[in-house]
Amino acid sequence: MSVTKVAAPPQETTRAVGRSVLGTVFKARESGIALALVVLVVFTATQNSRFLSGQSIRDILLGTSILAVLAVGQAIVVITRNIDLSVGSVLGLAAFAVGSLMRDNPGLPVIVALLAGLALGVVCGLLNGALVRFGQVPALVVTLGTLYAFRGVSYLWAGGQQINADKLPASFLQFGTASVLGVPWLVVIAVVVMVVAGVVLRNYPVGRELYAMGSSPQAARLAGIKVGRNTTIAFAVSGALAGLAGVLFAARFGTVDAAAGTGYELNVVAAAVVGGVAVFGGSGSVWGASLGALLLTVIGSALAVLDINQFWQQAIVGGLILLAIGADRLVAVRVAKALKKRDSHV
Amino acid sequence: MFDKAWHRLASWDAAVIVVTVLVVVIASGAVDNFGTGRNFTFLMLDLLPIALVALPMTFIIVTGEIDLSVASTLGLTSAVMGSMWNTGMSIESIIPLCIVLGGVLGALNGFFVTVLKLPSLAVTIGTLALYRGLAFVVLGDNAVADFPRSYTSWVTGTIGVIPNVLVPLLVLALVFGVVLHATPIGRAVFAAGASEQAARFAGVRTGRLKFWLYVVSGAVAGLAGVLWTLRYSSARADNGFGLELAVVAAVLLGGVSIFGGKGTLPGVLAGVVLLATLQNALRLQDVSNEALNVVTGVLLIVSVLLPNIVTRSRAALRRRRKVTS
Amino acid sequence: GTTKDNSGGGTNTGQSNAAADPNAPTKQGVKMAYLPKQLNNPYSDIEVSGGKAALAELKGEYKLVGPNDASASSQVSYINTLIQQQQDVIGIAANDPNAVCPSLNQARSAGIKIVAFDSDAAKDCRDVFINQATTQGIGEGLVKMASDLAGGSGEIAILSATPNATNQNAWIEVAKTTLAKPEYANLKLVKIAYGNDDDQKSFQEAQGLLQSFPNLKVIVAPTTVGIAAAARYVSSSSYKGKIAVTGLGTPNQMRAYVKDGTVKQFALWNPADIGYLAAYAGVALKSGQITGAEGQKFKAGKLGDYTIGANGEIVLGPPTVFDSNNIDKFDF
Amino acid sequence: MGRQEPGRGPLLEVRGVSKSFGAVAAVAGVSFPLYAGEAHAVVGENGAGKSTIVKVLAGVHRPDSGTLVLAGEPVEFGSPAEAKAAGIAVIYQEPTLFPDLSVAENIVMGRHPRRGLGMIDRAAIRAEAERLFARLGVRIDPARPARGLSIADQQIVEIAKALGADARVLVMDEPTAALTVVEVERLFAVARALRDEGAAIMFISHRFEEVTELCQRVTIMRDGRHVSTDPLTDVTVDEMVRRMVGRDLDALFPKQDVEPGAVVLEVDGLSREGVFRDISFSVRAGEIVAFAGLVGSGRSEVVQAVFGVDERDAGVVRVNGRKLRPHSARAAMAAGMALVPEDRRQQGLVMDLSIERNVTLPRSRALSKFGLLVGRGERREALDWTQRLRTKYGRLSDAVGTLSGGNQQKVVLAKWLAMAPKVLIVDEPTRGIDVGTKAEVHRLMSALAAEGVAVLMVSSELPEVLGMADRVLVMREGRIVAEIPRARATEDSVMFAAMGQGAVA
Ligand SMILES: Nc1ncnc2c1ncn2[C@@H]1O[C@H](COP(=O)(O)OP(=O)(O)OP(=O)(O)O)[C@@H](O)[C@H]1O
Ligand SMILES: Nc1ncnc2c1ncn2[C@@H]1O[C@H](COP(=O)(O)OP(=O)(O)OP(=O)(O)O)[C@@H](O)[C@H]1O
Ligand SMILES: [Mg+2]
Ligand SMILES: [Mg+2]
Repeated sequence: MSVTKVAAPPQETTRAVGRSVLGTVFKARESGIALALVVLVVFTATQNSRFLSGQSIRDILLGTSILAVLAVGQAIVVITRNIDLSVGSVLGLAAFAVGSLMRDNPGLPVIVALLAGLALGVVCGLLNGALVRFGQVPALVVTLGTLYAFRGVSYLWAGGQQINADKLPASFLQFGTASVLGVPWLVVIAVVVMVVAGVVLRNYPVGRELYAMGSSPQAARLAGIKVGRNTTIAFAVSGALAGLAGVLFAARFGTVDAAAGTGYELNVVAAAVVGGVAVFGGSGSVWGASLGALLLTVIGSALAVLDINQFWQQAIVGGLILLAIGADRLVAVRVAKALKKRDSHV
Repeated sequence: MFDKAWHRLASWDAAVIVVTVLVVVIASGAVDNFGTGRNFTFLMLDLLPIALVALPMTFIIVTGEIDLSVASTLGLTSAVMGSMWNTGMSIESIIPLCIVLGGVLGALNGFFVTVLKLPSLAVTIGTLALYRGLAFVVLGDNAVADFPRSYTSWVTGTIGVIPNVLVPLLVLALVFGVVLHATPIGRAVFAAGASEQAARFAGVRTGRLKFWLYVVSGAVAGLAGVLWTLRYSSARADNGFGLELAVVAAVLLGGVSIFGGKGTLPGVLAGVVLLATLQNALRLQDVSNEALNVVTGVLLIVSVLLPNIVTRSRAALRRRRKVTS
Repeated sequence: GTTKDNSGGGTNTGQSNAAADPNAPTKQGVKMAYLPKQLNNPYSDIEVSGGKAALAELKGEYKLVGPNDASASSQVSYINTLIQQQQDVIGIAANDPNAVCPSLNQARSAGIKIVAFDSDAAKDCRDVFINQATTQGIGEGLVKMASDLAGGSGEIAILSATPNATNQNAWIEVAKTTLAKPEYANLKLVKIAYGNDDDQKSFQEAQGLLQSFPNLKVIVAPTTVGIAAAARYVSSSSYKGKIAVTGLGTPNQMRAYVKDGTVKQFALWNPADIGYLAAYAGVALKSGQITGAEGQKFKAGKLGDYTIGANGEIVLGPPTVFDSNNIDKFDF
Repeated sequence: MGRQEPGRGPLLEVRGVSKSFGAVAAVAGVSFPLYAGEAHAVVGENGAGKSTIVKVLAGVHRPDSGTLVLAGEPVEFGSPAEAKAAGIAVIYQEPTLFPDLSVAENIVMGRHPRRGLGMIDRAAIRAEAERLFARLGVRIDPARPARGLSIADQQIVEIAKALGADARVLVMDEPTAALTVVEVERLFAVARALRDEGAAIMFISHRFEEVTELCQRVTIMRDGRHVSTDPLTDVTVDEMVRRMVGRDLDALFPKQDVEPGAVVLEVDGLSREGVFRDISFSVRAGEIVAFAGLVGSGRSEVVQAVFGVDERDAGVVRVNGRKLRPHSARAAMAAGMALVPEDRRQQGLVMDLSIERNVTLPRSRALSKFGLLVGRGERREALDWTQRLRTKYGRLSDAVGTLSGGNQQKVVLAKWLAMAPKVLIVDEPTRGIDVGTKAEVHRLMSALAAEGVAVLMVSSELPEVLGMADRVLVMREGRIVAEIPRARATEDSVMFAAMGQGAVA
């Protein structure tokens, strides 16, 4: 008894010191990306001042907004220790569906387009969720399958059609570029999505449950969390956001065919991973994922502005993903070591 | 009754083999021009790269990991092959160098996965982008086309209706099959996939095993890159784009569990043949590419869903029987 | 060992030497399949629609197949399928002139005639090539339009299709040599960007060009996808009115931008005529009226008579330049 | 079966509950009552079915038959959420924390305090965690993540979690296994307070001092069956042990006397930061040496480092005088060492593989001809060893996961005995296996020692240690604190060393 009693006081002090160190390490993840972003922007701007012109910033933000909406959805799914590879195909399907809806009904208000995209996305997401939940099929397999299937459906539907800008109502196209108070609509929507998702994940029980599920599925079940229901919700949200992104895509680019969004899934997963969302669930944030999306977009723009051979772009993105997950791992190992040392009773 | 359910599960690959044979037989009867020697040649040539890359992929997925970078490795070796050819190197030295290059690219994956212990899905998504990007860096705008006739015609050539390249494929398939199912390495692969910890406690060096699997996967993808380049006599940075999904789909269709520990090589080969045959036959029936996509996706999901449903309904049945008895 | 220098990369020709009989009767029921670079591309849709119309006139059987991605390897699979289906003629717009070659030669040895259109396959593996215009003509035309729009001096950039695109690369080559001439000494080509014939990518590339080159005056996009995307970007950005967009585009796609002033002039041949001409050439080949040798003549319905040029090339004719005055007269 | 308690009915009653897993009847027709304001101990050997009862109460398992009666009403829990809602809080035997979430959040997961707009009240969460820790007298930063907590701290968080739920019924499955005496005292103080406020407490422990200190009533289980339920004042500890085990202890441990031979295994100065330090000992041929100590004292880590599946920071392991390469299980196996690990489901067996493959896995290299594993060599070997150990199974090609726990343990033993080891390390060799098998395993170990094998045994069961070992090494907090020869090894002397000075008072 005496042994433990004597040992107690120093233990307490070390714990108190550990807290502040830990706090900074935990925030470091997202701030690391932010730092990389700032460095990149500053460097590029010194090479070419036009990089920071109003038009350029607008273009980057517009480009980011679509990817960020998708990345937010992906982050939600990945946090629960799942993955959604079908987002690119859902985006394509929704973009075409909404495009043809608007073409055939030029009078429809934009909000209808947004709702239609969301609804279609929810349906696709629910299908994924149901297969994962009731079929007990791993998310990777399900969404790889629906990646093919949804894309196939949009090809079957669209055939060789392309919906061109001149067929779409002007109000819809304007929505793709117009601004409120100087901020483009697309950016407003992306920010709203990000804030809502971020607040729900951080401040609402259901959000915390998603983290818990990803952190330890068995423990989640024992804690009385409705794992099946929450999984379905996560996929439905990811689907809905992919659908929404489809509408934004159609409005922004004005030209839609069945191939819209092909290969997007890898960019989206990359944005989430680079943004510090752990592939095995349980940690990461939608802010991080959005930052990842912004970083990827800025890299694209910066490489163009710096007049770097565009072929390097993909290679650099790949290298960056490896760097990000590698650094993440090193931080995790450090933290684990620090914690272990602090708590060892030996 | 336990063992029956178990056997049903384990023989999913047997079911795929049966289905494949059925599809081939039905297609030969019902689809015009399917059952000809030349079509067989085309079919084999088309499935060659997928089958080749699927061999090591089977090992990797059985150990519970994944390699999504194979198609990009193929593209990068193809691009490097083109640029080396342009510098005037001899094809005899280019080919082995390309295979070694593939191995090195695989080793990088292996390093990240086994030494840094990063999730293989994330790592190989990263190298998927990296290697494809490097392929464009290497070859850029160019397509190198003037490979020696003797080599390109060997790759597209046949012995009777059997394509020449089927010979190395069959040899490799035999080697991979024997290693997986009848050697200590194969035993270790299954053990590592079903329970990494238990495998380590039984003396299996799981890290080393996985590392070398990635090396082999890269090297085979490199070989596939060489054959691809020679078949189309065209070295391009975008060669084999998107092939990784087809390979993973075929492996999963062949009964390999994405969670590791389960699967057979004959099943995987049947999966490859099934997918390729369906595509070939449906295309001859003028079914559009888009419909093929839907078929592939649905097939993939069903292939994993079905055994799940079977085992679960059997378990439910058993429970009911127990309650009534 | 076998190296580039001793491999004799260029290969012997498979050109058929059978004599042509210009008076042979035109065969009916010729089965011709179109294999464009990629399905679901509006430009190739217009092309093949011309082929469909021509085959209806000729009482042939029309068929359209193709991949969703513009890759050579998927085209090869389709060629193989067409061989199996025993088509009479294949009309192909090759994604890679060499990669499709072995398969095309297999098709030819199975008695199938090959008509390359739009984008040529290697000379020794097709019978004829329908060229939309002479490469020289297009390359020079592009430079002339750019020069007009730039007022004779300043920076211009090219937004092309894929880096491997045969046509575009040939035109760009000509454009570069043209620019080297003294009358264009003040025009400076600052960058060649590639939009991969993907709408979105082209859109972003246009965006990148304007950011990187503040003094840019003209974007020249020798591809219908590229010009539409560039025009759309410029028309919705603050660069509208400052930057001119020109190149090759379809009137329907470009009408809005001509009307709103973003685009002053651009050029194109009628894509439907390419497919139309390809069908007539294919049926003439199958009927034995031509074999693809230089100097042979055949009739091409509403387009009149054509003569085969060097290397089996058949040139459609000079492109039309569209501007706000004439654009409403065209609908394709 | 329990004595009628006049005047008041039980708060929660377990009535005739049975639960089987495949062929294993984990719990068969068990009934006992839990009264409000009373702490109720459930004791029994490993695998007696205690945790299974806990999981039935928690809504994790649905009983095959029998019912739960809560405050006079029969209830059925379809999920842990329902049990929780009914006011049952559970501390599971294995900690079930969310490693990525903060400690505070782990405590409130599933019942977050809210503020405006339904948002989580973070300040309240933190305050609650601090309040609970203060009550338990521990200092853990509520904001730190649960990842990296020591087993003891994890257990404390589990306790805080259960206390915070304000439950009517508090079920604790070996909550004290990893705790030091001080923390146990605090826990008991809190538990008593809850009990006096009218909660019903179910307490599981292998330490009888704790049972007598906290509880008023005890239920004894054996092999999944209910043996008795009595007020603690009516039974002595000896009587409890007799009922638990069901037969004479001595007959269970037929240790043959062997004259020890030369030193086979020699461990010198083995250390691993934060886990164990300066471990030195040796084992002779024919000798059985036991590691005793409290759960979490580092015994398993030591033997895993000796075998080379875990890394070590310092120290040397010699077999027959030859040094072993560190962190290489393969080198250890080549030198003739075998390890039967403590966790057979995770470490001992590859559950999805067949019995045959499991048995021959460590020897697949030796069994191959020209590198190939063809013919009947594997099967013959598997058949031979499973039969020698009297393993019950359908076919050798069945997945090992379908076997009962005891038979699984036999497969693990078969797997390692097949390689004819010179040094056999067994970690908790009889955990979770039935009484009959236990005796067989002991007989086997004894016989191997008699053949000249050096046996090193880790066990948390004192009777097993006392019955089998020639020498007992006691570990506490990562160090060897005592070496006790068979002649002087008693329950008291071993526990005294394991708990440290003054602990056994
Ligand atoms: N999920 C399961 N599947 C199969 N068998 C199980 C499962 N859970 C428990 N068992 C078996 O049921 C029996 C009772 O296990 P239980 O965990 O209830 O024992 P216990 O009394 O808690 O033992 P201990 O004192 O070691 O904690 C054991 O034989 C065990 O192997
Ligand atoms: N997952 C873990 N994370 C952190 N520390 C751990 C973990 N597992 C074990 N430890 C620590 O390692 C030490 C030794 O644990 P170990 O399981 O080896 O003990 P043991 O004496 O073998 O007990 P048992 O009877 O449970 O096997 C303990 O101090 C424990 O806190
Ligand atoms: Mg228990
Ligand atoms: Mg232990």
